[in-house]
Amino acid sequence: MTETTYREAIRQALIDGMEADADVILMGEEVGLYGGAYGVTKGLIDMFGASRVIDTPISEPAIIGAAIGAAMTGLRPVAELMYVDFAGMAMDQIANQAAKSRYMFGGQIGVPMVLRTQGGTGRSAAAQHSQSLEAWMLHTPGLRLVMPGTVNDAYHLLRQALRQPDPVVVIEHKGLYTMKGQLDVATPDGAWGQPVTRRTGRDLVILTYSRMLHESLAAADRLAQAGVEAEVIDLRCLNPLDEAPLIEAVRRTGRAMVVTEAAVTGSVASDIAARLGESCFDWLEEPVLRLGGEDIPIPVSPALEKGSIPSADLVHDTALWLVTRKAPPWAA
Amino acid sequence: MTETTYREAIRQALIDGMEADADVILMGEEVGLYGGAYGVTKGLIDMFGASRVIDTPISEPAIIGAAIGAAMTGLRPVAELMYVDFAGMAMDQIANQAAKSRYMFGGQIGVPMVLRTQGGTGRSAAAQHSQSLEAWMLHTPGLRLVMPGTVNDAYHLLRQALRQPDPVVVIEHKGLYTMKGQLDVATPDGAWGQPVTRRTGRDLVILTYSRMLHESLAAADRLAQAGVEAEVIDLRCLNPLDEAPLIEAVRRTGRAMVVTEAAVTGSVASDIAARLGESCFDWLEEPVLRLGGEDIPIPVSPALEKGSIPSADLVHDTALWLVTRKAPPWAA
Amino acid sequence: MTVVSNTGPLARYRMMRRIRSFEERVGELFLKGGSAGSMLHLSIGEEAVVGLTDAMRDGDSFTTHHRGHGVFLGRGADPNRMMAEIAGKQDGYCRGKGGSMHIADRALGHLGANAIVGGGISHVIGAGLTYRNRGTGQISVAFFGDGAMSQGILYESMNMAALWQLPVIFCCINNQYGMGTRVDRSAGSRDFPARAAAFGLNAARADGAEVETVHDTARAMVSAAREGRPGFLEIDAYRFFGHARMDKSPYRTPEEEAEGRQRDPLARARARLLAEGAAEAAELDRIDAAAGTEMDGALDHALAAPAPALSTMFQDVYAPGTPAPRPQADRLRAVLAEEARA
Amino acid sequence: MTVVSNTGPLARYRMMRRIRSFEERVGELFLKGGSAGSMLHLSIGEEAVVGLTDAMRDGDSFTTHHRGHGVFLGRGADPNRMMAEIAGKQDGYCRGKGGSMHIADRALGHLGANAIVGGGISHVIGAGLTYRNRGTGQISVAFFGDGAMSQGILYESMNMAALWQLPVIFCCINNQYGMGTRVDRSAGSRDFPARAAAFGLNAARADGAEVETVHDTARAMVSAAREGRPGFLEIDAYRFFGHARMDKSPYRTPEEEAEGRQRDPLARARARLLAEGAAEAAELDRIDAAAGTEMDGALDHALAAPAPALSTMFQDVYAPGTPAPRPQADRLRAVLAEEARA
Ligand SMILES: Cc1ncc(C[n+]2csc(CCOP(=O)(O)OP(=O)(O)O)c2C)c(N)n1
Ligand SMILES: Cc1ncc(C[n+]2csc(CCOP(=O)(O)OP(=O)(O)O)c2C)c(N)n1
Ligand SMILES: [Mg+2]
Ligand SMILES: [Mg+2]
Repeated sequence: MTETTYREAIRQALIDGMEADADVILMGEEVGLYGGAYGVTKGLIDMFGASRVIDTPISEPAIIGAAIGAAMTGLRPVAELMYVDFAGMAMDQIANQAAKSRYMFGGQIGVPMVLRTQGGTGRSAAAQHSQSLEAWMLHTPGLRLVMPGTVNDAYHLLRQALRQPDPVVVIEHKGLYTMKGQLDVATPDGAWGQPVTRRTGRDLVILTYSRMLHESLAAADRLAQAGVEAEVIDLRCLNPLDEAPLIEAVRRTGRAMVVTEAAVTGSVASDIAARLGESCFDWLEEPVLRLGGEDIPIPVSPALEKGSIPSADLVHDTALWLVTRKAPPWAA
Repeated sequence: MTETTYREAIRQALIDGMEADADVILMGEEVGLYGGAYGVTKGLIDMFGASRVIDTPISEPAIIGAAIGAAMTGLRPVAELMYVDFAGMAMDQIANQAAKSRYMFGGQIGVPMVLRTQGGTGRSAAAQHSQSLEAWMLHTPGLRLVMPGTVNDAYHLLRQALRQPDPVVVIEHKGLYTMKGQLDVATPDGAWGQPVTRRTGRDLVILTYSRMLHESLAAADRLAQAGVEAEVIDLRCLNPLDEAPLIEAVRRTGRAMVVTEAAVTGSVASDIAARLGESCFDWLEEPVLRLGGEDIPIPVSPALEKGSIPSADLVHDTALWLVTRKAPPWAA
Repeated sequence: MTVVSNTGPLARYRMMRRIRSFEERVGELFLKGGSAGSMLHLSIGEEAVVGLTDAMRDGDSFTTHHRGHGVFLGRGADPNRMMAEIAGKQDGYCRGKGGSMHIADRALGHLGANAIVGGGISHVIGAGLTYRNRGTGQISVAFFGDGAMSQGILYESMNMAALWQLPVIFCCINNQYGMGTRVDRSAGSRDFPARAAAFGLNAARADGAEVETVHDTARAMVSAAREGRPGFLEIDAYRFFGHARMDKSPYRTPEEEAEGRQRDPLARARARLLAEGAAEAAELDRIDAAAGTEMDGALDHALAAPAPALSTMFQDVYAPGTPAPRPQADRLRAVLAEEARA
Repeated sequence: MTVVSNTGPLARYRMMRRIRSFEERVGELFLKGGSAGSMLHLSIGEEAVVGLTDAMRDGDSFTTHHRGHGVFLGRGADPNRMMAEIAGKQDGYCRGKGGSMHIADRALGHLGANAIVGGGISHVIGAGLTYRNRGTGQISVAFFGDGAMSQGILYESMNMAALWQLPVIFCCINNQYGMGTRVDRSAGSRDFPARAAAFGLNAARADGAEVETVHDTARAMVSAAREGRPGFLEIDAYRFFGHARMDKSPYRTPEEEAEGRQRDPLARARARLLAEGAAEAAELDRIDAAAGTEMDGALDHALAAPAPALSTMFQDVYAPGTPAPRPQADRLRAVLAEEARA
């Protein structure tokens, strides 16, 4: 158990993964000499050489496509998409090629690759560098999708992804790289495919993931001061996802909120809310509420950017409202 | 009022739109000489010339990008993406450029273009030519999205799209092109942004769109024989979408099902179900149920393909179950 | 598994004949209503690609476009399993999930046909990285049409190949058309090898009417690729029939078609073998007849083969032993049954 | 609105100086904590692009990459509104929504800077179609970096331009780096004009240290483009500083940087003007000082300008008068309030 950062945890997972398996290679823009746009791969090219840490031209579709071909022929590539926002150029390779090859080819050819990328707001990076596009990935059968929200998960979900036989999209959060936390390389927070309860509570369940986990936990602390005990569940593995723990918790408390940073319409929050609406209907005291980003592109102005996504305050106020029927001032 | 096909209605809308506005141009693969992969644009190059009906190279990203530039400088392009499955190559131009330009540029530069495409199953076209990807578009603020399910809508939604100041994605259904129906060029089925009730009923509401409208209507007919009256609402305009009529209907009947052809996880059906779960909670007798495609790539075998998406039978059985609690044989 | 390679002119003739016979049977399969869908793209007229497939080696890999039956046969495909797949049957190469446009065979190095124009091109870059990193001496070849010359990913891939000196070849089978668009209506400049050369590739064009010419060029290019000098080969051919089974090619003249069909690699090879005394007419006739019989068998096999069971649709989305997609019926049952209990 | 164009060497010098002064102030803005984020890409060292912007005309349009301040100023931008936008302020060009990487001005023909490498290139194809169809005689120019030479959409766009003979120009500002990657580590072949020529474009390279050389080449290319002969111009320059404000360029040597900075288009232009007797030192000093004063003003303006009101975030997602996004607070209110009533 050591204290480290989310960034360092990912870097350590890459190092350990590459040491454990000589077939693991990294490829992407600036992963080598530059050390990654957010410094995650710093020094790895010196440790593993340029044939395993491959700086690529700025060619997102071909980077993913090359990773697919490498995976098909025996390597275990970790392709990096510098920003998830660039997925738009590469969704054909992600969704039509990586995700579907095993199926289309009747199980003959798997694509055991990891696509590392990062998303989210918080750096005034504007509309094309701040998105949360996990919903596109969740809607693509054949992909796996994980989004670490803690330092320990940043390490373990990546290590686990590196052992999966199918393509795994790992979406990190640019706002978490400098976050500190405990890393226990021997013990994952949970098994692959399992949500993790980060805080227990009897009054409502907040289901969330990635950076919103921390806004939700902060909100839960404040809620506790008001006598409301929120359970906070970190979805972390969006696919595969064992729904049973979610269903149990929501049935137990009768109240649930799903919190995401993505534009709320068509989001992962909508999907989780729909599932819970189906499976917990008779147990619900209140509607399953979605809290997400506004349905707008992300503006560059720091104030507008911040105002467009959920904060601990918003989570707190809404949860309090849901549980106590006390409307917050902004609801007037 | 004339009887015609869905294909002809779209073709007529293009002709009328091009005659009404000299700035309207068509561009895409095979829209000219070939007349469109599904024959929709047959003869238009002869009527309007090669400078208004532009056959392009097979360059999806640049086709959309060119349409964006044309729209920014005063034309009103209708760009065709031959299959919505190819969106993966062009999502950057669709989601990062067309959808966000007005916003990023502070309202200065709009992108009044139409993106015509088609999706769906039914032709054994396999995993890369049969998808329903509207969820990606719905999750993209800045886009408009319509999916005509009737002949009259095929005409009018396209004409209306051609008058919108913002990018509109029109997703047709490959299985509907030969469908016959009534076209009234003077009277749309509904206003832009409005859902249309295709059948009224007191027992439950089936919310759907595109080809699933017809499976749902067929199911409703059979349900009526069993004494169950289903209301069928055609969502048609997924964005903008006036939710008030949906909410009214679901509150009135207390039961609702959302039917889509897309892989159900992360689908538009999830989003609609989540919204109804929020806004109709106290009125619901039963959970809002989602019926969609299986969470798999589309297989080429006709039997498997058919079995992977909802049929009138499945809609019927599930609705009957929801209303009467009579489980169908396959639920045993 | 051993693949036929470097077999000589007569064997190449035989392979080309087998391809043509196979494609003719695919047409029959469609007419009999036995194909899975109508997206069947025949490679008749493009058989000289055998000049390249025959220059490859056991262990080399490749990807193809949607018109890839000929390439795959050239690399040793089993016509029975191919035809069964095209019919969407359980014992097809892909268990009836892929069909004509998504056929593959890991054992033969076929990393997959692709229904996305240009979709499989970049995969050979990855294969090339594997071979380079492991020093195996294998190469990987991307086969695609002239239409893919308009796809950006081709240029991204060629640049990577040249930059990293990968053992790969890009093979453009130029049949002069992308659907209804003749190449002069899609290409700003028609000198495709010049484009590849500008990225640093070893680039050439070969006459697709002459399989031996293709083979000579291909052999040299394959050797260079094995040493890390990636190549680009354009095979100049003609698409004898429509784009897919429904297309009657109204966008081109009968005269053009007649002229194009003069450039028939099979007829030319036959004439050459006879002229050079390398074979006698009777022998070639026997080869032709045997190919016909073989492919009749493939057709019969495909028609008789069983369809996949409905439950197989959930297999192979993910690897065995990992969580599979939950069938919708299970979900509905859980919701409605549990709900009833509450 | 009238834009400065074809102004002569002295005016080009002045413009280059204004660009440099502007960029220096952008750096100060960042250090003062006044910029919206740290994604600020300075075009210092690339000022000779003025050789092309100055060859364009009123009404011509263009798109730029993320390092586009200089290009925009070259086409007549108002430094106050630019700097305010970079600061994320309400009276910036884009009301504080776009920032440095998404600046635009319809009136000046700036169709938009882009934070996606290669993202804006294809837009000039559409502009070219508009001008061609209307016969307006306008041209449209895409400005981008050497990094975009690896983006497939560039080749798709160049092919369309050549095929349709559009009045467009592709301008690659080669500053030798894409982030930390020197061009020899990203390009299989470094002869970029050869790539463009292979698609049928009128292609050239110009020395980015010499604005007048750039201008001469650009003038001819612009004239040709106006007649429907599209062009590709590489401006060979050097990125004086890091990629963005945080980058200290540890991946290159101080020696290389010192050498690169010798290729300073401003210093060269100054020396040339003096040597040719076209200007006196005092005059140039006055120009320099005036530019500094002007850009100090822009900096002050940006710092003092008001931030946008929170509610403006919902504006301009869609056109005025059409349904706007529903604020989340409205939805929550409707759900929780109505729910309470039921
Ligand atoms: C990305 C993409 N765009 C368009 C299509 C539709 N399409 C299928 S084949 C084809 C023509 C391809 O021409 P070419 O590459 O020359 O191959 P050929 O059919 O001539 O063998 C087109 C446009 C597609 N399948 N994928
Ligand atoms: C599609 C895409 N890929 C990657 C990036 C990240 N990125 C931003 S600038 C840059 C380097 C661009 O280099 P170049 O085109 O030469 O422009 P320069 O910064 O040198 O002006 C990269 C990789 C991006 N913004 N967009
Ligand atoms: Mg072709
Ligand atoms: Mg550069």
